[in-house]
Amino acid sequence: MTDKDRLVPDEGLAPASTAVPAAGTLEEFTKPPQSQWREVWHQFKSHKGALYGGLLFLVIILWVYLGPLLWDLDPTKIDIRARNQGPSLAHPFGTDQLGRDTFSRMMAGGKTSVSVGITAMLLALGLGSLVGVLAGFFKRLDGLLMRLTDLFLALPLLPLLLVMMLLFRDPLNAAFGPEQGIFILIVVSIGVTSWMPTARIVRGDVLAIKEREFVLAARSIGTTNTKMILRHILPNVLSPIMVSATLGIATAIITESSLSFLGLGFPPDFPTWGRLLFDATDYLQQYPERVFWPGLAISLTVLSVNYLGDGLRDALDPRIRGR
Amino acid sequence: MLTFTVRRLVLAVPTLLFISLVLFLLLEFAPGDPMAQVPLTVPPEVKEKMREALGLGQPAHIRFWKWLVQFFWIEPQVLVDHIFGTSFSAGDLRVISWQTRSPVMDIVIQRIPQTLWVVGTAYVVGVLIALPIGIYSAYRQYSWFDQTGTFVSMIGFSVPPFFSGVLVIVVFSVNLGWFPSIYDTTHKVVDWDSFMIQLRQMIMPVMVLALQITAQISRFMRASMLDNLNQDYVRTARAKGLGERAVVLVHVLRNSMIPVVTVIALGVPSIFGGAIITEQVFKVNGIGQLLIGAIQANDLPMVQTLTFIFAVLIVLFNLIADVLYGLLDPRIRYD
Amino acid sequence: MLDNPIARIEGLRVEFETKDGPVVGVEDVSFSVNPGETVCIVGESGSGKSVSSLSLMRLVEFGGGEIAAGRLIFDRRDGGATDLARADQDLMRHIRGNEIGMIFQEPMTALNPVFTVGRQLTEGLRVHKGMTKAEARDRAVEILREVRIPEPERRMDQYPHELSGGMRQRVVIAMAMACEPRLLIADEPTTALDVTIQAEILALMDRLKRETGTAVMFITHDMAVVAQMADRVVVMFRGNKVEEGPVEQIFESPQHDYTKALLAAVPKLGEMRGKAAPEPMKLMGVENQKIEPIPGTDEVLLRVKGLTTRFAVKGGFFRRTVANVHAVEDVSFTLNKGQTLSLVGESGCGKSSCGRSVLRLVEPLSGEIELDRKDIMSLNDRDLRKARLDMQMIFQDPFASLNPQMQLMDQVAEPMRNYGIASGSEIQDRVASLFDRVQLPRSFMRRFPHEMSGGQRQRIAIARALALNPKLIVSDEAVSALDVSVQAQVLNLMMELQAELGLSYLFISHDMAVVERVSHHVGVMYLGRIVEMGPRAAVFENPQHPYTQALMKAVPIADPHRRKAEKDLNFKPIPSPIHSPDYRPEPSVYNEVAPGHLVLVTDSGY
Amino acid sequence: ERGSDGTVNIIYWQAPSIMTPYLSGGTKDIEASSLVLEPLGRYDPDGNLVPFLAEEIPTVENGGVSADLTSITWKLKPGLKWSDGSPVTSADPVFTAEYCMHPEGGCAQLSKYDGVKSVEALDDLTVKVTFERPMPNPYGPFMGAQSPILQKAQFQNCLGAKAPECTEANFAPIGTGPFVVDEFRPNDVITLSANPNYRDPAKPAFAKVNFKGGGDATAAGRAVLETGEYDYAWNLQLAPEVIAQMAAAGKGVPVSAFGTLVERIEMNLTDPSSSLPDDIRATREAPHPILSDLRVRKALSMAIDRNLLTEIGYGQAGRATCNLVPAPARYASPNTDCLTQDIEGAKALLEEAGWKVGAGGVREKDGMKLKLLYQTSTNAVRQDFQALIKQWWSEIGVETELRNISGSVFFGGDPGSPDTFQKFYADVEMYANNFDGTDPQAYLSMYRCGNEPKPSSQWQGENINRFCDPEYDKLLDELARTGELEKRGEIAIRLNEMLTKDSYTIVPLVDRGRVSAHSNTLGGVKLNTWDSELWNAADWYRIK
Ligand SMILES: Nc1ncnc2c1ncn2[C@@H]1O[C@H](COP(=O)(O)OP(=O)(O)OP(=O)(O)O)[C@@H](O)[C@H]1O
Ligand SMILES: Nc1ncnc2c1ncn2[C@@H]1O[C@H](COP(=O)(O)OP(=O)(O)OP(=O)(O)O)[C@@H](O)[C@H]1O
Ligand SMILES: [Mg+2]
Ligand SMILES: [Mg+2]
Repeated sequence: MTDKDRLVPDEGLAPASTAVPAAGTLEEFTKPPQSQWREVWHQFKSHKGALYGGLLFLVIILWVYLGPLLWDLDPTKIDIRARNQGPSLAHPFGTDQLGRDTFSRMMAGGKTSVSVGITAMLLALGLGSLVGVLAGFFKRLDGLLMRLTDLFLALPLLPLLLVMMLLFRDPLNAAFGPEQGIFILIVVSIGVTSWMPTARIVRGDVLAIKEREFVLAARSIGTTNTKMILRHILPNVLSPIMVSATLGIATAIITESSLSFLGLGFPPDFPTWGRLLFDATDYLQQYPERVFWPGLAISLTVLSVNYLGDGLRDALDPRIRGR
Repeated sequence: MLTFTVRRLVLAVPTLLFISLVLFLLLEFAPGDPMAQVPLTVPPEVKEKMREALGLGQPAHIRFWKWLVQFFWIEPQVLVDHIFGTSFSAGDLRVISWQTRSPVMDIVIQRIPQTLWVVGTAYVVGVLIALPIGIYSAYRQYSWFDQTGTFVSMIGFSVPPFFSGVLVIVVFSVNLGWFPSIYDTTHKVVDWDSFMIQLRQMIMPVMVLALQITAQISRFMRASMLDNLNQDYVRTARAKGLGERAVVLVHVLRNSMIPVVTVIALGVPSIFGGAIITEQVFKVNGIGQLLIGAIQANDLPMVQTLTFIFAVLIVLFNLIADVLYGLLDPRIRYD
Repeated sequence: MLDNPIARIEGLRVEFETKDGPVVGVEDVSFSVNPGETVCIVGESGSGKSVSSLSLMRLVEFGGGEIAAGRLIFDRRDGGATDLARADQDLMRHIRGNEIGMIFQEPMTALNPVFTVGRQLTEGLRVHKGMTKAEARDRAVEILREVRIPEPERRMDQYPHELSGGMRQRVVIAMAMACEPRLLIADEPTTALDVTIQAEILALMDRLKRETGTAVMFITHDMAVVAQMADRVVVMFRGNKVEEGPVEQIFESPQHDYTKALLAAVPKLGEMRGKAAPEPMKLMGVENQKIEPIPGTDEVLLRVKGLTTRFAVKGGFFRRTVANVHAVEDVSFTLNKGQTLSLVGESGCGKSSCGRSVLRLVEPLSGEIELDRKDIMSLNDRDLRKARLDMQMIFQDPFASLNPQMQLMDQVAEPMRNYGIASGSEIQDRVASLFDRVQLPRSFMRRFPHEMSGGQRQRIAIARALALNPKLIVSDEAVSALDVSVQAQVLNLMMELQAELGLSYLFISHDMAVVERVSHHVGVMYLGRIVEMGPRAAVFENPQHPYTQALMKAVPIADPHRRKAEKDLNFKPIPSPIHSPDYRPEPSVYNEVAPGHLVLVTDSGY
Repeated sequence: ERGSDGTVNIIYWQAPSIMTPYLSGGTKDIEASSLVLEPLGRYDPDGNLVPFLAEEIPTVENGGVSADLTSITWKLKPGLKWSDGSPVTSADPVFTAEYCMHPEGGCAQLSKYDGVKSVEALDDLTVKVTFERPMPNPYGPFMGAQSPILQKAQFQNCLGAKAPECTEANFAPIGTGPFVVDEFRPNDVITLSANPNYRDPAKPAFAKVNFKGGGDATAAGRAVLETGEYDYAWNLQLAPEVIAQMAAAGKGVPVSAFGTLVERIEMNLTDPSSSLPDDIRATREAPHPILSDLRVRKALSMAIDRNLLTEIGYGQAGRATCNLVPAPARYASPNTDCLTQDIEGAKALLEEAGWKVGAGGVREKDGMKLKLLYQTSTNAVRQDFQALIKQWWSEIGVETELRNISGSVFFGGDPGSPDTFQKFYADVEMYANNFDGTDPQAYLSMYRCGNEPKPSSQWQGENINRFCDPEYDKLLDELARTGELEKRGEIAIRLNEMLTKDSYTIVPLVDRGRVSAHSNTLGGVKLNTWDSELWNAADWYRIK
């Protein structure tokens, strides 16, 4: 931001005496208008929280996806002689009660937890926002969709999941193979059972935004309902959605772990952060470090996503942008 | 809006009936068997006899109808009898739990006090802490307060109660010995001392639950406040010479409440059933524990009744939220 | 004392941080305001008038601005001059509202949408004057009455969105004046007010000034108002003060080129006398400008019959309907292709509602609307959307009608994208040329609405409506926030398009001179009804209805020597359009005094 | 002295939901009600029969059991009183039998009355039970915690379909035991106080019992061993090191005892493949393509190191075993062949069976991979076992897919669910089972041909492996006819070996003991796995 970048106010406007578009505008025009997204990105980059959050998130992703390439101990490999060991060079995070290497289990678990967390959150968010926007925007759908939301809120989670497992486990396994099939099943079950709060929140906000005058104005220029939602409504309800997203990831990771107790989750020898944390809780007093790692990993992931979300929110808010 | 409320209340009846049907079908369809907890030493023929005695032999639609009659017709009569000492319900079969063979509603009523004591308090405490945190974090965005708040609430939210609960028990009960690790549901508060005992046994579960609630609500509060802090009317309010407190707490807050009201209203029904894990960890044995126990034991009448009560609360509180929207933001129109 | 200025701005410079680096909102401005004096600030739209006044209130900081240099010396009530630029916010809190009152430019967004008018009005009183609830309420009702809001008790319990543009503006005025500040900053306080009420508001301010010695800093584009009100005039241009002097001197011997251009562009009532059709304005410095009358055609484009629109007034805890606002009551008119019908009338009489009803942006209760022989009332949503390709609206409050989250370029391009009339780079080009047409620099294309001045936003709204080349444009106070020079250009642009493309306008305005300039026909509305309608010449030169006559009399003249005295104006209480739900109004019956010149016979309440 | 020791706090991490064993088969309910209700005789910690309400245990020798084994005659102790003060008479046992045998009652302990023809009161204190056929083990009715005596006066209106309506009685039955219910909060807390009419005026030492239910085993253990809030915790199924750590706090001690509970792997002898039609899948019509071969089953068993499993999963509370019936000594086979792991031997056996190592170290035969689905219920120890066994099996070239299913589904008999242990839509599964009392006849009879779960029986049945051997059935019949204990022992051992050592249909892993814990100040605890753990609560006292 040097001095020469400074703009003089309103150089485009000439008094009536020179009432043609002033020359200044032409020169201005040589600077091509950037796309809004480029600009959001630009803003995002300069947001400290978002930057650290993004970096941390990247590190986590790299660690869980690329880490196993460098640290190729099999997470399910049992070494009974090395049970319950503390951190050492051979096992940086120690081992568990069967002598499995916690470090590689953390990475393997992270892969599952992060991908389940993010996909399930996206699914829940997508569903929730869709239902919320439709219900808030179309009066006709409101009653129906909100009653549907009530219904889903009322359904007890466990039996619902059991039924889903009953209905879909085998077909999905057949169609996508056991691992992929279970992944889909888990993501869908978490998504399908956690979109309701988002829907209600979004709907509430949409109801209020809908009555703003710019929506009326947009209507008068022939904006179709779809475009209205995408351009005018959604960007203005983004911040609760962002919050739901960050909270959603945490919920999804934890929910995944409780699914495994129903037999709906991944096979028992498949580590995930949630399960590692749960299993380690019994050993809290003996081996506190064992709860520490998965707990830390989940918290860091959620925290990083939160900062990412904050950054994105700020980047998308034109009133904050540019400051 | 009165007509809106009335219409919604009227509409709630078929909605709830439909929900009860869906619940019933879901439970019917879910795998599981009330005999799951009977030891394997009991032979299958005996189990079959026990199932029949529970009425499982009858076709599903008859059982559903029976439940409807029992819940909507007989139980209210029992209530009336209870209050006025009449005897309308004498001889009628109430909704009976399969586990305990006793009327479901009696158990539910028995559980309400401890649920309210612990989960209700936690919710109120959580909300009361969350709102100021959210507001101040937004007002001083990216200050150290905000950063700490974000950090703590995110950690708080991402640590599941099955862990945080055990952690506080290990720290405060086992190591420090300050609080009991097991909640005494029979404890009665009669005087100051017994109140202190109650307080001591409540503190840990309330802490664990409130952490989650606070984390969630404060995040929504903060985001929503941020959306409104830069609006023009805030400038107007300042131009009037209002103190920052009034500007933020009156003008911005009211405009920011809609998403928060939703979250709070959504949370209220969960007071009665959402704190399953925490209740279990601290042995509070409230309604959440009742539900999870019933699900595990496949006690269908109990599960059906409890989930239906939740459904009623959900529908009710969503209606309240909707009415509140209208009151908070006069531009929202319902009719 | 009197020679001690109450506020002195010295070398003010304000910068805004934007993504393209700092933007200078005000470059270097110095002037002062003395007690009991009215200083009018005129100038180009976007020249930094609002920013200067916000700086004096130290409110620019909350909008992303920064006072980069300069001093703002304010003479406190208890003596002692303070440099506000360095005052802390605690002190400012005490000064704001109490010693300096401010009327904001855009009244819709300036009011908190979720609180009643009464609540917002009484707040300041209770803080600064320590009044009880009841006292504050009484006082608030009193001020509302002073700013001529009909039925103030009832309005106290209404929400801002339920008021007309002018009423909101008057609420904001009332709010600023409530505590009888020593310095009143009025940022275009009368843009949305019809001339009668404008006159009354001006009179009110004048009285305040005289009686309490309040100094007024008056920002306006309306040179007639300047002539009426000002003691001294400050002319601003591109972030600088270019000229300052007593009002007579500015009007009689302007020094700076810009001032001269400005004065030349002022439309004057009566200029069109004798001309049959409207014609573009002569612009200073434009050579071989074609000035040709625009006759229009006789072909009917829009026919409106018996249009009635009502709003429910809600009350009680459950907000039940307790009464109806009869905003538009049995209105009928026709508008020919290539012609302009202007609606004038008192603030709150239903002009905007009428315009919105025509587009069915608010659902009329009953009536017929026919556009190009298409029955608009019977269209379903999809067809209605198609029909809107032919009719567009420029909203009265530009800020509220722009999406705060969208870049201006996208907002202007949106209608074209919606109807798929252009794509890709073509859109880009068309948006750019629209920006040129409304005199906005192309560099503004990537800005957001809140980064613009009031007039700039209004031009965006105009560009957006023009984007589709519609057949009918409902322009609701489209040029009220523009300085006269830009206004002249925009008006010329509109007329040019009319001549070229045969556009028709439903032109809603309170500026009688502008109306006279642009219209073929004029309708005068009062309390929801058209009380008089006819060819422009007939209505302007031979007003029949008493309300029309009062309106004409109240038009201010841009000449400081011909100020209207307060006693010239006859203040008549304004009847209320709010009636209980079972009220049945009579139909409108007209008397044709001359061919096409109709005068309402039914009792209109005036 | 009665009531002198204040309150004893007991915690069961599963909360009792009812106070009569007849309406619920759940262990928690049976044990809770044993504080109040008593049978005529109980088993002691060594599995011996001891009289409680009866004068003595009737046997053939003392003439209480008829020589042809078709009837048993019990004599009540004289002067017994119910907790409400009314006398106990022979009408009460007679009524109890009527109550449980009522066809609409859904009595959970009906099998205890299996074969009973009539129960009659010979006089005020004598009850005679007549059987339809000779019963080598006539101690079904009125013996053990499962079959206590109800008070006729209280329950006489609760017969059959009316049973559930008697909430009052079901929650607070009048009994002869050391305590009476003050308040019963289903699935939560029971408060009891000393029975004023208990037959021994000096007992019980405790005036009150606070019986808390709910939570999990860890919490229960912690409450007794670490914080000392509770005096007695039931069934601490926890990893050995966790228990050890808790015990180190010094507030209490874990106690353990062994019974007949055996954790085992069951081999599916039928084909669970989902490609088969529903009425064939996992029925005897479709033999298992891999596990039908004895050598494979044996190899799988040989690859397992039971001692290690025991050490990791149960520590002191487990013993590696090769037997389905690990106790009582008379019925337990001395077989210990399986206790040493033999990976090489297992490999050789698979080679011999034609399974050759293929791609990725997984054995193949005729294009089929040696791949097994191994399911069990959700439980931390079981999942560790799964992981270990999977590893061993992979060492011998067997690929294993693991699955865990929540207990309420796995052990529930819902024919609609694919995941019940009866349906056995997997190749191998693991769970634990035991038998009541000391006689394994009924237990061994489960593996009778035709007793397997199948579509026609709504997938109910106890022969989970679908084992079918005419020889076995013949021996079973012989067992049912034999009254002589020596002989019975021989036959039972033979039967046990046919299922385990000979055929490897059932692969026993661990004989699971019961671990409970009591505080250092609670005296008189004698852990009993043959009856209710609280069987001698009357003798408990506070160590001062
Ligand atoms: N928040 C902002 N960010 C960037 N630029 C701004 C911001 N607010 C105002 N500006 C710019 O500062 C300049 C002065 O604006 P200001 O609002 O003072 O104009 P004005 O004289 O009041 O014009 P008008 O008569 O149209 O209201 C304009 O060029 C405007 O674009
Ligand atoms: N949404 C609404 N709810 C209730 N009343 C409304 C609403 N919109 C407008 N009104 C009322 O309708 C009447 C006419 O309003 P309208 O906006 O049409 O006035 P107008 O002629 O445009 O005035 P102005 O010149 O001040 O803008 C006013 O009394 C106003 O209070
Ligand atoms: Mg301005
Ligand atoms: Mg208007």
